[in-house]
Amino acid sequence: MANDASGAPLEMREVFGNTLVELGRRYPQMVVLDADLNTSSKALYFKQAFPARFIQVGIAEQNLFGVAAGLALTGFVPFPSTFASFASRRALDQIAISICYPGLNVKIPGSYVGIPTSHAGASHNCIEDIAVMRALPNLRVADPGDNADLAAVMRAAMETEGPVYFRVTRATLPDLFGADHVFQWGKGHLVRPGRDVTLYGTGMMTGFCLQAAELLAAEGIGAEVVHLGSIKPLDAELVAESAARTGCAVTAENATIVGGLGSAVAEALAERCPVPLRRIGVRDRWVSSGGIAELLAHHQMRPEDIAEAARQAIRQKRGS
Amino acid sequence: MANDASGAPLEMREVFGNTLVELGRRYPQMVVLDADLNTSSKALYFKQAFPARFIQVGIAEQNLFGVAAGLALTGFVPFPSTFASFASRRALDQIAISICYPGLNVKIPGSYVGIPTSHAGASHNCIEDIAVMRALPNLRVADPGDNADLAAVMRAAMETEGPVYFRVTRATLPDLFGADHVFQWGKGHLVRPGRDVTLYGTGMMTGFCLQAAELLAAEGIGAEVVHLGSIKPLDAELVAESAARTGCAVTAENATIVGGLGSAVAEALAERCPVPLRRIGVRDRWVSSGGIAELLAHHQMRPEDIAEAARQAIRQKRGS
Amino acid sequence: MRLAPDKLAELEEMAYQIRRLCVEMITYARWGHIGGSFSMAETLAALYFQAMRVDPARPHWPERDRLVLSKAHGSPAVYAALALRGYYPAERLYSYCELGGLEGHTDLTCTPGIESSGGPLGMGLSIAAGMALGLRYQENPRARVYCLMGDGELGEGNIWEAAMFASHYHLDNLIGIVDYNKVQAKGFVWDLMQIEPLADKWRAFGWDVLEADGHDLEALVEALHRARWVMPRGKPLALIAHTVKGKGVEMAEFNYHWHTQAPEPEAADQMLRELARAYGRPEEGYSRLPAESGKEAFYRGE
Amino acid sequence: MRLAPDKLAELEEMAYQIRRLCVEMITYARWGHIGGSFSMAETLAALYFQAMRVDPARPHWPERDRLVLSKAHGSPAVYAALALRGYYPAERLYSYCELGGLEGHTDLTCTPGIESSGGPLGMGLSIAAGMALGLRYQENPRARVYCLMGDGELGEGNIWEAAMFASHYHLDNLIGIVDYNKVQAKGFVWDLMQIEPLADKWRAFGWDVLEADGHDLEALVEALHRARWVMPRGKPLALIAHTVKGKGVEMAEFNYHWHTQAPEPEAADQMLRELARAYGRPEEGYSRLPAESGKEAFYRGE
Ligand SMILES: Cc1ncc(C[n+]2csc(CCOP(=O)(O)OP(=O)(O)O)c2C)c(N)n1
Ligand SMILES: Cc1ncc(C[n+]2csc(CCOP(=O)(O)OP(=O)(O)O)c2C)c(N)n1
Ligand SMILES: [Mg+2]
Ligand SMILES: [Mg+2]
Repeated sequence: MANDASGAPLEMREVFGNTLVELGRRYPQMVVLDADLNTSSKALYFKQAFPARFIQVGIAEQNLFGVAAGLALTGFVPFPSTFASFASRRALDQIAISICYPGLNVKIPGSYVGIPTSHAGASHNCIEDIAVMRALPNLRVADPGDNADLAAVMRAAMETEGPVYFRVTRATLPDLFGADHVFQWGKGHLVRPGRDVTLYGTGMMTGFCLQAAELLAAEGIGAEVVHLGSIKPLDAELVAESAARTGCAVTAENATIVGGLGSAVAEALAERCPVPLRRIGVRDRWVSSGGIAELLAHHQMRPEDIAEAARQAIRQKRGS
Repeated sequence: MANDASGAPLEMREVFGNTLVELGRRYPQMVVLDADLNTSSKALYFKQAFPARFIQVGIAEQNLFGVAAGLALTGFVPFPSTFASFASRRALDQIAISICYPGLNVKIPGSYVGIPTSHAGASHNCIEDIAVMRALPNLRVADPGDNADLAAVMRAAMETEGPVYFRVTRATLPDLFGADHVFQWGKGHLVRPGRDVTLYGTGMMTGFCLQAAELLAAEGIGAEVVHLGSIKPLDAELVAESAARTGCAVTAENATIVGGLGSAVAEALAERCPVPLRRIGVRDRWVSSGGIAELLAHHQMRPEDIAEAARQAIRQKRGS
Repeated sequence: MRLAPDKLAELEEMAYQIRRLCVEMITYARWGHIGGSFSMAETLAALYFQAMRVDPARPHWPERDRLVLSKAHGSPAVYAALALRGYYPAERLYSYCELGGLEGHTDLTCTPGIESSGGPLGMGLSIAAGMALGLRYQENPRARVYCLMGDGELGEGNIWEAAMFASHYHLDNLIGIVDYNKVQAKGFVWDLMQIEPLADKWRAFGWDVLEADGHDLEALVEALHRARWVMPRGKPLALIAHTVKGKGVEMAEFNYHWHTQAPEPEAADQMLRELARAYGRPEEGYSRLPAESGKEAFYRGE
Repeated sequence: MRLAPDKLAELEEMAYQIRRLCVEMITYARWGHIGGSFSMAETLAALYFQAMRVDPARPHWPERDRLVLSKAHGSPAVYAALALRGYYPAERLYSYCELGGLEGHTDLTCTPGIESSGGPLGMGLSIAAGMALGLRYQENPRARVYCLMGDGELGEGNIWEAAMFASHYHLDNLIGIVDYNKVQAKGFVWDLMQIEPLADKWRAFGWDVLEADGHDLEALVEALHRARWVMPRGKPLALIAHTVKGKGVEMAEFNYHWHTQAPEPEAADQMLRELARAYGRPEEGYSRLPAESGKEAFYRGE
């Protein structure tokens, strides 16, 4: 599932496509809608496996989500699939009022999120979807951290009644979890214990947090890493528990730091356990075109940037 | 300006309409666009004063903002006017990419925000615009606290190069500021000093914070009230300064507490001065139809709810 | 398709009652859209009491016809029609816009017979098209999906996305109805945003088109009959119902001031009496005091 | 309107150079849209080297004509045309998709001659209509606004909102051009979302319509001449340019696989040679090594 025939890890979108097929086999009421992007998103695989349950709507995202609402109202479980930018921005009113307000059973993948979309530039390198989607009542939001997590999120989405938004990064991520990994809404995962600082990651950034923890370990700093794949609901308890232990924290997300995971964690900490916090992510700027490594450096989102933020948070904790 | 002929305070939208006219007189390059709501928003007054500079686009919000972008690119300063719901949700892609990404000089009023829109229900009682707009790079966001503040925000918007979003509440608010009031981007206002807790308000909720401070004063609790009309940029310095003095805080906004002012303050505090914080606003639910008082009670957004949150924050500060 | 005289009388009575109840509920709630509710009265009478196969006892009956109210601000008229049709007691109409009552714009989660949630214009046709496609997948050949749209609403691009989709998928179980009342929120459609040539637009988007006088019950019933039984040949159908905004009460007719304006009790009284006279019914005025919740000082004006 | 033979030769050369440079920059950047760039080559040659009044030395000249590239993924072809027209040296094309270089989708803030920022489809016609209205307000009767749209892009409702607006405001200084290359991202337009009858759609939205072979330079120049000088009579005009996606390189023609696919250097070499042969130019292959930034392991595939 998470690897190809040769054992090499799969790109996340491959897992997305494969898991659509897996779920399609299990759930006959599942349908996939596409707005002219299926070979990019890999919704293609579902189209090939279940041509009769694949609906092409062309380049019309508002209609994509409206039709999904109508299908949900006749008993189907639609996955209206497009790039995250066009879900969260082009069709927000439809998602909000046609789908989330009545709580319809629609599962919304947001493909091509953040930095790894790279060359396409600001319009496609979607950074605001976490903030935007999080603001909608009734909607669950997830950013899976590896292939196993993505498959688990999709299974959970299918088993959960009501609307779900989940992110699919156009990248090949290192494995964090095994094949037996379970995803639960509102549950975070402690992936590395530590006592000096907590690094909360979501999506592809959890892997970077682990790398940052290695860098910090070399300096004798113990960084705890918590993966928050379920952004909404958030595991506020685990967030507070860990922060209570470590006394300071960093968040890392492949998205703008305004309103996203960093804010969700800041909200939770302020209510339960206020500690110094630094947020890593896109610092409120449009992400123009560029190579991925280049962009990660430019936006200070590399493991070393997380490590540096951790050092700052620790300094603040120590009051120096 | 802030009062009608008989001296009674004006509804905020009246001030919006009047200030459009005032600015229209001063700035010949200003144009107002409407999507079939001018008698509600009171953009009507500009239409009456400058019919040739008023552009009706009908019920088509995507086009409203696209046309505004085109007008900005030919040197005009457009105010594309519609309800906040349809700006922040229906036309988000256009606002983001056609306007904010290139930083065009467009001033976006969001009318009919939050609870006072009351009867119209979830689709119109806009609660997510602060979170959504805050997530867009290059965009300034303001929620004025009274009539003088609204007029000042609009003047500042006109004097600031680049895109601006500001909220207009459909309500008559008590005066907080005098006619000589000045609005500055990134500047908050200490409207009442106190030393036990800080109440950060924005928009119509600053008035409620002052009422809450009265309630608390009766119990011997000194509540400092800070008005944050400029939500983005935020006066992080003043936020931290006040919190450092009082040691705990409450935010209050006429919007969802997910991603909005409360999160902006939580972000700032976590970075500069982590203290216990409670957030007052819509608690992540759609706001269905109802009377205003009824809805404020239902969503626990009254002065007494702010006061109760303050008590909780103080208890948390004291560790009890 | 000729209507029996007593059926025609029934439909007329329903159109009258819909208007009467709209005045009642909007006045009581102190909020609501009179003009666009009145213009649909005959259309809704023809739909709920003649054309549509629905069963109030089984609002979720899979084979039922669906009505998606895309112009969701016209909710009072639909709420009234549903009450008249027996979905719930008419008393419930007085909960319009109250917390926990009938929502200002349609909400499918809390009112039996309401098939979609709305408020923002331009979204309904996509939802209806999704339903029509879903019904076809379910091999449910009898059910029809009706979608009621405003004329000003046709300015929304979402409508034309849905229109293209519906014809691409040959959704001939979908019937779009345009309540062509010539007025939108703040003026005439031709002033604010011209939608003519309207029939050409639908045809160019692959739809069949019928036009009818939307206040002539016989014409409507005939058109709805053709739309359901004669015309479906691989294309969706648009019925352009030519109507008068505010139809039935002189001061509201073609008058955008009554697009969204709750009558004061005196105006409501006048409206109800004028309606009764026009329909040859015993005059009855407005008697309730408007709901408390509407009276807050906080909230003033139109 | 007859083209002098040397002018025709110049335009042909420009169409050739646009294609050649597109291959160069897309291959070097390892990203970009070949198919929709090639299909516009003649249109852009006719616009920038014949129809449009622009001055590379004064990119903000108020009286200039504007081109809004609504299908902003076609940026390589426009970047190439602007370089050829003298806005900046051709060497800059190799910064395509690099941080600080030419943006993957057009961005007006960093490239002279680019008039709008884009990426999401369906937005350009509104921007162009806003410009056309602005120019009219400024009593700038000479400037024209051209808007280049994709055929798949016409599925976006925003286009039809803008179309309605432009005719409502009689924007006859606005010329919409549809690059009707019959293919969108993942297949043929008629399979994915039928847009026919296309001329009827524009007419029903109040536009005049011209159709032309979008690879026939004489036909294009003639149509653009008529669009500018003969037809403007209170209506905007849509020029439907019938084109072939990927036109000029056999493996890409009508082939959606080349919608968004950067050629490997070998394929680029083949493409450049095929183009040179077709245009009767000396064969020249692809010589640069693709940019480092494109090679990261992180980012693989199409
Ligand atoms: C997207 C959106 N924009 C604006 C509004 C505000 N609005 C409500 S009704 C209305 C006018 C509708 O006119 P029309 O479609 O002609 O309806 P009718 O005449 O039948 O009332 C407007 C602009 C809205 N509800 N949704
Ligand atoms: C709103 C939006 N949806 C989807 C995309 C992704 N996308 C980019 S190009 C394209 C296909 C465009 O097809 P067409 O308009 O025919 O352009 P052309 O054939 O000229 O390349 C798609 C779906 C996008 N850029 N914007
Ligand atoms: Mg109307
Ligand atoms: Mg195409």
